[in-house]
Amino acid sequence: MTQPPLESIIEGALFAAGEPLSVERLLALFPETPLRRSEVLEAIARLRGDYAGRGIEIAEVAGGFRVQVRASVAPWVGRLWEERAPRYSRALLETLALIAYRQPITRGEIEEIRGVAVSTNIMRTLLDREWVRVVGHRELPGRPALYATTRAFLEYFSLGSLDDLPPLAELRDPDRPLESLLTVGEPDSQPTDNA
Amino acid sequence: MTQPPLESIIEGALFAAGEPLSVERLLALFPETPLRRSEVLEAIARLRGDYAGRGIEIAEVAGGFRVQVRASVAPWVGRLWEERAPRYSRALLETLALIAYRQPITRGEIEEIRGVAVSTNIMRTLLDREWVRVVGHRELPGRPALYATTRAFLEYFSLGSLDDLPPLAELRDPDRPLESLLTVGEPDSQPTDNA
Amino acid sequence: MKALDEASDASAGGGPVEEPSPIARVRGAPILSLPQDLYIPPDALEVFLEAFEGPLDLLLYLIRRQNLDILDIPIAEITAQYMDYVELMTELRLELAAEYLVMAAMLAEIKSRMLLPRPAAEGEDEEDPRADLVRRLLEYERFRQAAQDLDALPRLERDVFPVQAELPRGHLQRVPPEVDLCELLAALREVFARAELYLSHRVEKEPLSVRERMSGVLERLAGGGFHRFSELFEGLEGRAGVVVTFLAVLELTKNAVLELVQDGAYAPIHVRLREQTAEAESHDTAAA
Repeated sequence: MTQPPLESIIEGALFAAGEPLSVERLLALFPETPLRRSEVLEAIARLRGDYAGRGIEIAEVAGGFRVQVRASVAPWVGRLWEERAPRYSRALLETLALIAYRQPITRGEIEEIRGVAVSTNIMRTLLDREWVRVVGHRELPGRPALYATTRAFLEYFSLGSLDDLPPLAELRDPDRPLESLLTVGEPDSQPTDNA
Repeated sequence: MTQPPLESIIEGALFAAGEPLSVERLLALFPETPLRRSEVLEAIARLRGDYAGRGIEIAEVAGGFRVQVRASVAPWVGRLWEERAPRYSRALLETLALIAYRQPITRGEIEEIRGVAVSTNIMRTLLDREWVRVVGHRELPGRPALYATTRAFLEYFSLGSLDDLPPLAELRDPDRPLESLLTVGEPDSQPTDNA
Repeated sequence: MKALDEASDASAGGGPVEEPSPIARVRGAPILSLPQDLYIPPDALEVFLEAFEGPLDLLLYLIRRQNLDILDIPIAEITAQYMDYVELMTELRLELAAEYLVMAAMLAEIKSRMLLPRPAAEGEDEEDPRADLVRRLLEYERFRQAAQDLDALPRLERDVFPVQAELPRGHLQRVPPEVDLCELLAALREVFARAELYLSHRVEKEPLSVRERMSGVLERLAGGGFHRFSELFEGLEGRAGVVVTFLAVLELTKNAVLELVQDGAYAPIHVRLREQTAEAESHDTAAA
């Protein structure tokens, strides 16, 4: 069997995979004729060029490559499905945000920051969707579970890695400790350092 | 929002649908600007031309149009799933072991010893793998099948015969490491007593 | 009105056309924003109050609504407003999380400490009684924002649709998993550990060769019909082999799998599978 062009095979694999494919998994498709990473990356770059101006594009997500519908046509394509995408409650999103930004974190720590109990239902939904998993236990009484986000979380929210999360808002003035801001009632009395 | 080219939207829809799309379903994506069937069919024909000689193709099937991996690249793409052979479940291994040691045995008898139901899936996997076969039926209500191991089973596990399996009494001794029970199959390593 | 919008569910649906999601509906009419004062139509109020994600969320709402400086909260005023809401929630019999009452107690405590005169000498070191609360509010606010940002990310099912393509049949070569003999034995050991008593009486001494032969005998008889008993024995196997076969046949007969038939004294013994012939034949042809 003569081997079709590298690009065609990679295109077929990206279409059929059903999940983002890493360069490693693509390399594994060619056990007889070992390729270099750069050859795979170049083939993907050529495919990207081919798709320019078309209805699809190649996105880099969760440590791999995924072919997806281009955002400009997505609103029309979304009409294919009758039921709307699930909406998630603020409680769930806040819990998920805390796990994403503060992982690994216990449920107790989440509750402390949110100032309210986290329902078991929320944790179950997050675990069921496989956005979150238990990665260990804190050595405290009761050995509470430590939660962290998963690859499926990155995939779902189209993130390349956790570094791609939107930056967390900074505290008002990170250079000055809160205590100094709170010297009672005299916010204007700060020494100004104009010469 | 300005509407992208018809072809791009149809491309995105066909590629994302995950099932064959009829012309009617494609027409339903454009409620504001009603199209003629022929316009949709022409767009699909142009897309087919665009993908000639690539890794995927648009096939016409009973329910409409569907995207599939081109046969010429399928052998490579199929390897995506090769490496990810899952491990057999504990339930399957227990079932297989009981068939080996207690053959011929019915599914009901296996369930009785294991104390849990044996799924049809497990029996099918063992039969598919040709490690197990039906050798008869017990004359009981329902005529349950009697299962036994096959020659392929012996070959896979490098056993000359079932007698090469460690006797149950030894197996049941939890202090004996399993490896030590498997010295069979190397009859040449016996100390010879010629001077 | 920014704070009010934040207090409503932050998630915005996708799709080409999307109206701002109403906070509540009163007799079918959507309420998109809330009145400034405390008077809210009763139906909507319940929805509004339920939308708070706990005491910190409610406090942030009160502070933002009045454009107060979070770093210099007028604690007496905020405490009074907070208590108004908590009482409302109680009156409406909303499920009031214990955290709301804990916060009420904390606010009251801060208020009382603020009223105490500060000893002049220690003034420098004394921490503002509100400091801890402010820290918590600021920290919570960051993650409340982060949750909104997360919700705005392009999301599978809603904004992002990956492609899917079928693989033509016959190319899915699933390599079956490897099994080590030790794994098999370990599994069996597990069964025994569970069924200890049951097995110790029944399985102990049975040689596996008999079990194997039982399978072999069944295989030979699988075609149906009668077979000569003597044909089951192969002279080449020697005495041990004959004994094994004999035991296998006895065991199968005892289990009512085999039937032994002899027409008269000293006549040849015949063996067959115990199943109604007709049924057996149909079964065999089906299997063939």
